Amino acid sequence: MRDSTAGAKQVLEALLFAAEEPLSARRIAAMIDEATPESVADLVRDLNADYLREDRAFHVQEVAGGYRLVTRPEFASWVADLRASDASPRLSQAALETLSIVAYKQPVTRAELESIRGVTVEGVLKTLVDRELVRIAGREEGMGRPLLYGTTDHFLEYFGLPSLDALPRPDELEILFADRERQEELALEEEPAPELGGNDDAHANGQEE
Amino acid sequence: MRDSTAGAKQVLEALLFAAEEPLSARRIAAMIDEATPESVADLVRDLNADYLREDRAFHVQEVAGGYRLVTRPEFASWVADLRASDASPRLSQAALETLSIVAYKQPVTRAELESIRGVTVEGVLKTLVDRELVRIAGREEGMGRPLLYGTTDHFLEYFGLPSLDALPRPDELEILFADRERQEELALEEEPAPELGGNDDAHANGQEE
Amino acid sequence: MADEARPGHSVKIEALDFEGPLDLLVYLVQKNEVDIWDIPIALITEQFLTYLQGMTAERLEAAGEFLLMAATLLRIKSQMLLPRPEVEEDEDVEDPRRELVLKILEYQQFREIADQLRDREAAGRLVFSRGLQDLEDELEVDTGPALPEPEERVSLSDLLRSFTRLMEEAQRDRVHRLEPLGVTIEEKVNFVRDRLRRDGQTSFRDLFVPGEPRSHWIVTFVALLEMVREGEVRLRQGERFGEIHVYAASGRGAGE
Repeated sequence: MRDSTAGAKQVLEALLFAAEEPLSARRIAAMIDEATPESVADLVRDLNADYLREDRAFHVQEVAGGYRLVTRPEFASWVADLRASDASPRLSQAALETLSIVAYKQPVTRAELESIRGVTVEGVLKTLVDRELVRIAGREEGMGRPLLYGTTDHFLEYFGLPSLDALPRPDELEILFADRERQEELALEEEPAPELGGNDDAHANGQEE
Repeated sequence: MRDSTAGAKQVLEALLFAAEEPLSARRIAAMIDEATPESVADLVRDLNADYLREDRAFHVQEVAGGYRLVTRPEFASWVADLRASDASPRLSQAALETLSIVAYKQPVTRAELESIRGVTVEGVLKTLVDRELVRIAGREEGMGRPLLYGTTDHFLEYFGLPSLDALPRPDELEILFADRERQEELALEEEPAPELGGNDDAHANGQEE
Repeated sequence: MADEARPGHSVKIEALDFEGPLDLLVYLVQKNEVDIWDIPIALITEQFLTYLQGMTAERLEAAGEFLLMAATLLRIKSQMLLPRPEVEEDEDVEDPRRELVLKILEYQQFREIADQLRDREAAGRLVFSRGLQDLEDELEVDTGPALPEPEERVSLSDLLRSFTRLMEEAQRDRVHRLEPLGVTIEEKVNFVRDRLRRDGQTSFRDLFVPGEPRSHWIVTFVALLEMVREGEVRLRQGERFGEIHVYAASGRGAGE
């Protein structure tokens, strides 16, 4: 009896740890054999008592949707440091597209970028310059002498490229990144059809999920 | 003194708990006043000893040059239910073979991969790049300047490896990893069969029949 | 090696069930329990060809690498049959099988590593890192100001993938993208009006003429937004993600 409780508490902990959203008592009870929605509340209390006694840096919090694990408030400043030292926000799809065109067409004018993307790129371009991925690379000769844009050294660093020259050429892009359908065809070719049998034990088991 | 150590361990726990990716000892040390990269390893060991003693459902794993908290394998069946959505399909035999060669020979060209596997690897390579297990690592000098491939940090994470050094080494045949010439020399030394002559002057014991 | 487990009895195996010619060779060497440094080339060649013969013509097309290896094996076999030339004192004579043996060994070694990686992959699937929850919220409890949600880095493949997608789209559209738009919002407003006058309503999708440059679509879209803003048209959607219908706000189709 004792053991089974310990087991349930551990499973509860594993679930709370790995969950991507708060877990309701009902949902938890459905996943743990020996638990009921009522007993889950007890298990949570037990778990929190453990955490307190053992000076753990986190505890179970009850929120609208159920229970979740969070760090204790006293560690907030460290967690905030951690967040701050994390990578800056992910580039948007728009930024990514614009950046890819700059990389391949540089030096390139804003007008050219806009004509390729079919939308204005002013804001995106500013973001990219702010994040030091794109720089002003000069001015085009001729009418209006518009600014030209190119990539920075930080761009190379960011994407782990030794040099601009390591960007795949169009034919190489085709092979590595061409669209899904074709890729799936290739993936199918890679994997022998199951009814033909694998070429060894592990292979046969390894293919399917 | 005692307190300060306890404090550092707790902060470490809070950081590991809140992190979204493995944290290197350096990064951790930068965030904890009383820690150095060296002492972080001790703190991690302490923390893992706590977890073991207290039957926690998770522990610290050393992976991809850093530390992260993961659930213990014995809870997999429960947690897998929760996380079913993010299970990527297992790698095919072709993908695993190609990946092993990339891992050991990196930076490596596609031609080299194909010569070792004896088949084209175009589709597999695409899958591996798509899954962020393989990256473009530059270009080889010389004819055609083909792209070079290497493994990513995600490769280490995916296979639970602390670093490339931790890659499994096959016990026999290790010599074959040496560069071509040395490979041949060594292979020659090993050859028991007298009729297998070498093309190397240093081993001018070619067969006469 | 788990080669004994090949399902040789119930199902006919052919070359393409192997990862490649080297995989097949490793299998044959092991099955026959021969010394890798003294491969009976005639026997192995014969067996190798048997696997190729089992294949239908269409699958044979996919088997270029196997055919190439078959050619190599046959060449080695014939070299082995040739009488050895008299060898001078210092001269080395290479065993015709040597290069192939080294290749097999190298391949075999990587296969062993692949097996180990597979085990690690399986083990990795048993552990889970912490689920990513709403972290801003977690911090808000104490620090007040919400921090930007940290997000993962964009990888080079993300970048290259989006470029490839762009270029693919461009190719599909066959657009002369460097030319000016060539259409004004007014023209597109009139186009939508004409359509509504004629049909009373239209589906959103039908307003985008296939084959038209993407830039024209954008103008159509802007025109439509303009008309919605002016109260000239109304948009309706039967169900989420369903088809969107466009009605003239005061026209025949609007009332239903």
